[in-house]
Amino acid sequence: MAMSTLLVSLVATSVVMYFISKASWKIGAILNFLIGIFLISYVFALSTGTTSELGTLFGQKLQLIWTNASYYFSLVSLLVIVSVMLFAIKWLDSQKYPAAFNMFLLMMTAGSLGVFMAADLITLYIFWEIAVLSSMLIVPMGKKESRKAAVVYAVMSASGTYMYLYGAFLAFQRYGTLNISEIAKHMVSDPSTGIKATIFLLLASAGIAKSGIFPLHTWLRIAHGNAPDAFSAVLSGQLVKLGSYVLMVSVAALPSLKIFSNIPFYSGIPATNYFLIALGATSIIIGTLMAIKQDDMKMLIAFSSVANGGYILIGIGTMDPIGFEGGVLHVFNHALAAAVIFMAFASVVYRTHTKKISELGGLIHKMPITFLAYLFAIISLAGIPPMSGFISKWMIYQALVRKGMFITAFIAFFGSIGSFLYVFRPLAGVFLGQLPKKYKDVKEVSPIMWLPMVILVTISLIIGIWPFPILKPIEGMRMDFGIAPTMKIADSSHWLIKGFAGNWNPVLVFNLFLIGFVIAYILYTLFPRPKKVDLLAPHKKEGAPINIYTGGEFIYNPDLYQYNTKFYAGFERMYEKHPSWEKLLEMLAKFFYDLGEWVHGWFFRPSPSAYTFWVTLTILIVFWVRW
Amino acid sequence: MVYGISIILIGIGIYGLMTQKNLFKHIVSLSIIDTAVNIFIVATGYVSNGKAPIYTRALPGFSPNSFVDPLPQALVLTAIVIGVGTLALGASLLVRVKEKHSSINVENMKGVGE
Amino acid sequence: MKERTIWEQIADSFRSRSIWMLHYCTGCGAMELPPTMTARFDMERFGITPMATPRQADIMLITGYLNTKTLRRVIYTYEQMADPKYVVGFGSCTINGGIYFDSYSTINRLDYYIPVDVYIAGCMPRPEAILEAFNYLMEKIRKGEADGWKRYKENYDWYKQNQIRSLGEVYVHDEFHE
Amino acid sequence: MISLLIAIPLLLAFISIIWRSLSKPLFFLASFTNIVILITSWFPNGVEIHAMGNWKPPFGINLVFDNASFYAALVVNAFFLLTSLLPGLVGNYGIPLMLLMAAANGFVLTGDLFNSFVFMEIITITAVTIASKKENFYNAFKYLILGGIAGSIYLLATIFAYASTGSLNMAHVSMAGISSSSLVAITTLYAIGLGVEAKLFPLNGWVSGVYGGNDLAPVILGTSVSFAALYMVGRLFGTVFHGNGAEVLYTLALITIVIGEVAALRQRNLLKTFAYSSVAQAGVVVAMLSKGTGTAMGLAYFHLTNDAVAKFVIFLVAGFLVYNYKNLNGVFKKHKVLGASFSIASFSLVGFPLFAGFQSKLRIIMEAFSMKDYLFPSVMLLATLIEVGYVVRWNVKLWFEEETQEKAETPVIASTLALILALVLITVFIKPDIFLGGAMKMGNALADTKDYIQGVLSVVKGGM
Amino acid sequence: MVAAYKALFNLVLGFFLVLSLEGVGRKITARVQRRIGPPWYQNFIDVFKALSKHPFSNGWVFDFGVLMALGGAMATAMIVPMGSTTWTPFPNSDNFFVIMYLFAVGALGMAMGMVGSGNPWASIGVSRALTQMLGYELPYLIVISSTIFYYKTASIHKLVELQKNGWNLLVMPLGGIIAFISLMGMLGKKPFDISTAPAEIASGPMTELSGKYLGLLHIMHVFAMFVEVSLFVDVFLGGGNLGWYLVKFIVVWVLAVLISSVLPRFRIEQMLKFYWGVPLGLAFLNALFVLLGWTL
Repeated sequence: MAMSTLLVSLVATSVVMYFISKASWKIGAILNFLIGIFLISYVFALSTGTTSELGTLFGQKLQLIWTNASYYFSLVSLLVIVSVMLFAIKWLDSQKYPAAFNMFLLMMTAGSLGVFMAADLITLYIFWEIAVLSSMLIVPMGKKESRKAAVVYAVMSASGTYMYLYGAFLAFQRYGTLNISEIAKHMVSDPSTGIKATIFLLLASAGIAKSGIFPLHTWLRIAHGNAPDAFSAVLSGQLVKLGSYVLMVSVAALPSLKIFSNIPFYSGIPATNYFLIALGATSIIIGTLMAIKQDDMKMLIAFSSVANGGYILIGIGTMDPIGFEGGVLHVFNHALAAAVIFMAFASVVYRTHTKKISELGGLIHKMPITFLAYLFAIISLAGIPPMSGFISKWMIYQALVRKGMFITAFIAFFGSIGSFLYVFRPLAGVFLGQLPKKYKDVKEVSPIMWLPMVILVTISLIIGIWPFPILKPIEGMRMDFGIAPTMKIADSSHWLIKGFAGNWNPVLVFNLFLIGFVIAYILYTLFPRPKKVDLLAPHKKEGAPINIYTGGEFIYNPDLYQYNTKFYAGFERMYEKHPSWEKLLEMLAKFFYDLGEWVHGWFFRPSPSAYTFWVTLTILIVFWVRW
Repeated sequence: MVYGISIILIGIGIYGLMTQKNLFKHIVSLSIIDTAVNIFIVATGYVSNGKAPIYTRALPGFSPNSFVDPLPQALVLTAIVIGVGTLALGASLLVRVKEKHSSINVENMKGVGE
Repeated sequence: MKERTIWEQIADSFRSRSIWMLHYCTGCGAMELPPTMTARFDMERFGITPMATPRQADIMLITGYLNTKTLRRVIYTYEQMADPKYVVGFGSCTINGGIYFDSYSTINRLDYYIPVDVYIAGCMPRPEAILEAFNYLMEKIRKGEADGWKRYKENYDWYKQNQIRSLGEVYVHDEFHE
Repeated sequence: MISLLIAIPLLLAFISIIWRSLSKPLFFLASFTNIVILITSWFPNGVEIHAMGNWKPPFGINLVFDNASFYAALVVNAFFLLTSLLPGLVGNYGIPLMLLMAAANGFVLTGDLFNSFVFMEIITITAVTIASKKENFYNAFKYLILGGIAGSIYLLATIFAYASTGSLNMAHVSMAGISSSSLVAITTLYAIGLGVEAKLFPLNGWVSGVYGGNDLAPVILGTSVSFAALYMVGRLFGTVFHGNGAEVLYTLALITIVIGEVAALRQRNLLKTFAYSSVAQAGVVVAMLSKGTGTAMGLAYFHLTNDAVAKFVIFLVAGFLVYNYKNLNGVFKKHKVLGASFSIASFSLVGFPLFAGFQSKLRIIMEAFSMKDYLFPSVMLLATLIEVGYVVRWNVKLWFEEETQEKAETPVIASTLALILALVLITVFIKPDIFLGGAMKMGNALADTKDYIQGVLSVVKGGM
Repeated sequence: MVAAYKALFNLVLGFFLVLSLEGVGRKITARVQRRIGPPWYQNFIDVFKALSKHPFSNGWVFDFGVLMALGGAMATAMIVPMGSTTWTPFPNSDNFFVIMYLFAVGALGMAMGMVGSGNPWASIGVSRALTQMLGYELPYLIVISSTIFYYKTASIHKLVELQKNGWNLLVMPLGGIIAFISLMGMLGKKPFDISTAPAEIASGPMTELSGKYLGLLHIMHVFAMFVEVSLFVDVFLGGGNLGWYLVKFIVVWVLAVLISSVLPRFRIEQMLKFYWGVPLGLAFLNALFVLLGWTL
């Protein structure tokens, strides 16, 4: 099947899916999942370089092309989406609009795939909007706050999109083509730096808005935090990656190093790229600091997405071979980790109906599989071996240190250590600690819901130990973009990943960890067997105190003995009076409202006299100006 | 001179529209503007020492150049008719406005929000 | 007394050289501990160190008199300690109730309720006496004679009976009634 | 034949004064006949003149039937036909609607400046009558005052044109050289005079009151009459005055776009929100018209067609909702078809892909860029951004908020109609030529002054 | 196979070295405080005694956390080079960042297991420990980054080799001092023992640990300290044979103990402010010097 046929029929199928789901949403969800599986196999079967044509739009051919980048990004997206589709088969029974959810999810899939396949800017834009539109219609299916979230999401996304559109047409007007590779060629030979930089930044701004980079990051908190729970996984794991893709297109597919070679800023990185890197770094700081203080677990991970978007941008922005690969690989890592985390949260919310960390606790006793999935996901998110998250962070650090970008490196380190803090907060507050009394009858979610999490986590683990399959398309992508085409970073024959400064062997490291674990286990079994302390004693028997250290006090209500409010109080206190960018943007929105009020007050007064006045005034002004 | 009068009349009409609180006076002002425009139109057709634009052998010294322009008068007729129609509609609307909002003074009208 | 295995003997000798204590300081006896710990007498040279929680501790110091309210906590804490565990009773209060022996709520004999391995007489015992007691305890542990924790297990019902007799049942279980 | 477009509605209107109960079917008959007439003379591809009373141009009143007026008449009558299919909406207003249809057709077809003034005044009067539905008298009155002033200014401009050229025939005026100072006066006055009907800032104060006041006015005024008025803008400034005065239009249009969107953002009333949105769209169209080239004008009318279709659906649905529910939260859960059509139409308005608005908006931006105009696209995109805000807000509110009320009866015809038009919008996205072909012909016809002059002044055909 | 023996040697040496040094440290502290102090082998006794007790387990995550902590720490200890290429078990994987992050596995395991005990004191302790990490790691990583930038390698054994002509401490003394201050935080020595503060939060993460859990975690702590000090020695104090390495190790250790024995404890935000003040600034200054080539 040609790519164009696929995309068009996907969009059409999604509408059909609505009616199928209307009859029975379960069948719809299963069909969705099967379509997802088919898409994955389709993606595997396509060979790079395949082109396809979608049609003609105002004289421009809408072209699709299958590249390494398309393969990689589509695969990552589909992994996330298909998992969520599987997850949704059960999860949807807690939702109000399952039919619409199925429809828009499938339409969004089509849109995302189209974005990755697009060979020209306008095709990209069309599918981009399809993805945004359909996702925007899923967001308000959540709780009350999600309505506002949808609006914020739409506006923020649109602000980036329209800047992109402006940039695309500016490029078209100047170079007479919309094809990305053609534009790249023209831009390299274009002498005007100002125009090039404008086009570059305008194109990138869509990515900035979508992947939640600093000035346009605020929608993530509200949208990811309030969207239907399982869809947050798609939002954070997949849709945000559309932004990363556009950033990659504007930074790498248009070879920024060559285009802006006349404005080097620092260590061979052009000022334009450095500007993006600075934005990415700011996002890391904001994302990390804000994530640390969130009490709403979904918002917490939403802010972490802001921070991780920053990593991706920094990695890609350096245009260093290792940094670029790291940035691109981070897309995969963050996608999987965020998807699993959000699905785990969705499971928690599914059972407990709250997403406040301070109202939860001790769910490990009830939902151990969800807990384990979450645990491995955060290990990946925090960038700790043996999960795959470490590899990309390692690569990004290599690039930063190699380029001597110490301040950026500092921020990256800050974000990385900060990520330990914020991922630990839900771990401690939701899954560990004391189980509140009202959740004593909570059960583990059904296998349909935990299976996708387990699968994704396993993939992440396997890639963390044997990253070469995923590094292959990334290296291909790097070759396509001509970033150090001779350099080889992944050396699968020696099981090595080669950095500029030292290599490492993920298999060995995993084995060492395994050996360490085995030794520890042997030691563990050598010594006396422990006596079990039943942490659930107060739940099981009325009047049984909890049997842990309480300073000699008898505590019967475990809710009281749970530390999850203001987890990092000592640290949070240090920046509680921080300035808020979100408030600033809200002020901007308010400004437009007030402007409307003002306009209304001045020009649309409810009296004919005022109209007459304005008519007269206009006549006079126009005559005065024209004479 | 006549142009001046019509322009002054237009000004008066606009002044009336801008300053009057009573909606009926708005209609009056509008009709003043109408009239002013009509005067203006008629005035454009004026040719000094012109003759009635009628072909006839009875008059001596007949020359098309000395005709006044007949067309503006025809236009004015139409314009007047339309103006009257407008006024009638406005007046009838005002009756209903008075019924609904209990006044035709802009400041005293009830239920006129946004 | 059962014969100890070689491993138990080794373990006991380690236990005797590394005593981590939890002090349950209800009375004036705690006053005497700081000089015992600091430069003048330096308890640490015997491997004796204070610990923060019952889970980590080996010995429990009951430094002063107990009443019905505090005894419940002592028992609760004692049961949270890991075996092998030892109890040291400080001063006459733990032995016979001390000067408050005739109060309605004073516990007169501690070892009705939990097994005490070493009593230190005096009101209050001086640091020298404390060190002497610790030495004695170490000796006992090394020989495997400090078996209070075993006795507590073996005679659990008896201890429980005593405890309930003195303390009574608690009827309302919540944080405000204990 | 073409004169019948004006004559039939007029005739049927007078007939229905006698048989009032017949007004609805007669209205349908009138609009249907008009459409049939138009279809039989599909795209003349030239200029046909229908001289009234057989006065040959430049004398007398004549109707000009070329690609531009055909397309405009087609759109105008199509919306009348659609409206006539909704008897509930038409109510007692069959007669004014027929008169309005006659006037709008005349306005579109006439080749005479003064005649166009007459038709415009009739449009104003009938539109005011329609606007006064649902006791919306005060707003109708305001509209009347503003329309009256606009009419006077329009008349003044016409007289100036006559005074400086000695002719009222558009082709003749266009051909005759006018001194530049007169031209400034004429074009300025025309810009202001048309500005009221074309909803240009600051002459659009009436829009929210009239569109927001009842369910019929926005449906017909926001589509047909807007189109007619904006057609005249293109005719006058594109054909007759050769783009003179375009900068006034351009400036006013840009301000209109921003002001309209900002005012719409602030609105809490569904009808008024989209009233202001239609103000902004008119701004976009006028800005494009002021470019003066055939392509630009064609795209403007393409956009206007899309906008009109979308607005028809939106106002239809909105009118139904506003007058049947006190609280609009989540009403679409009860009216899924209406909701879907509304959403599609509003997304088309924004210019999301999959819908018609995308085609026109992107083309307009592209055309503006190719003319090296960087300001208009940015203003337009900013406006679209604001538009996204309120369109999404309304959609979310209407679809997803918690609903509370009893369900009102679903209007079957309206739903069907709305759905069909929504599907048309999707079809136009896939095959833009449905609207684009005609619009481009129209734009080219408007831009081609020479052809127009030649056609009018040499060819005479028909007559009553 | 040789690598495996070397790794094993790393573990054995690390265990005995650090455990005895801990005892020595206690002795030194006691002497500073004019006490006699325990014997140098006291910590061996403590560890084995703890292992011999009959512990309590607070659920499987508690056990799992402890094992993960110990496993992670041992894995890291197996990679760390000891002062020369000869004593580098895995020359291809001794990348600094790998060690740093592998190390975090242990920390995460500990944190998870301890919070899994269900005790809020443990949670507070972990929260403090993580916050503290944010403090000391940043200056440290900046200094290490500038070192890597200067020597163009992140491989520890190569760094050691490159220091043949002069210790890195002498090349960038500022960096060395900052790294040492950070090392104090890493070791959890006073004034940076905020996370375990026994008098405030009942020894923090270790609140619920009993018997062998305490012992295993102590061993984990031993390996952690071994890694931390080794890294400092390797990166700043140059190479040499094993003997020299041990001498340097002991010197660094004793210095840290001496400093910590005379200082009181910081509060958590004081500690953050401290690290983000002068040390971080100086670390950046050091980085600037390296960039400008102003090294000794």
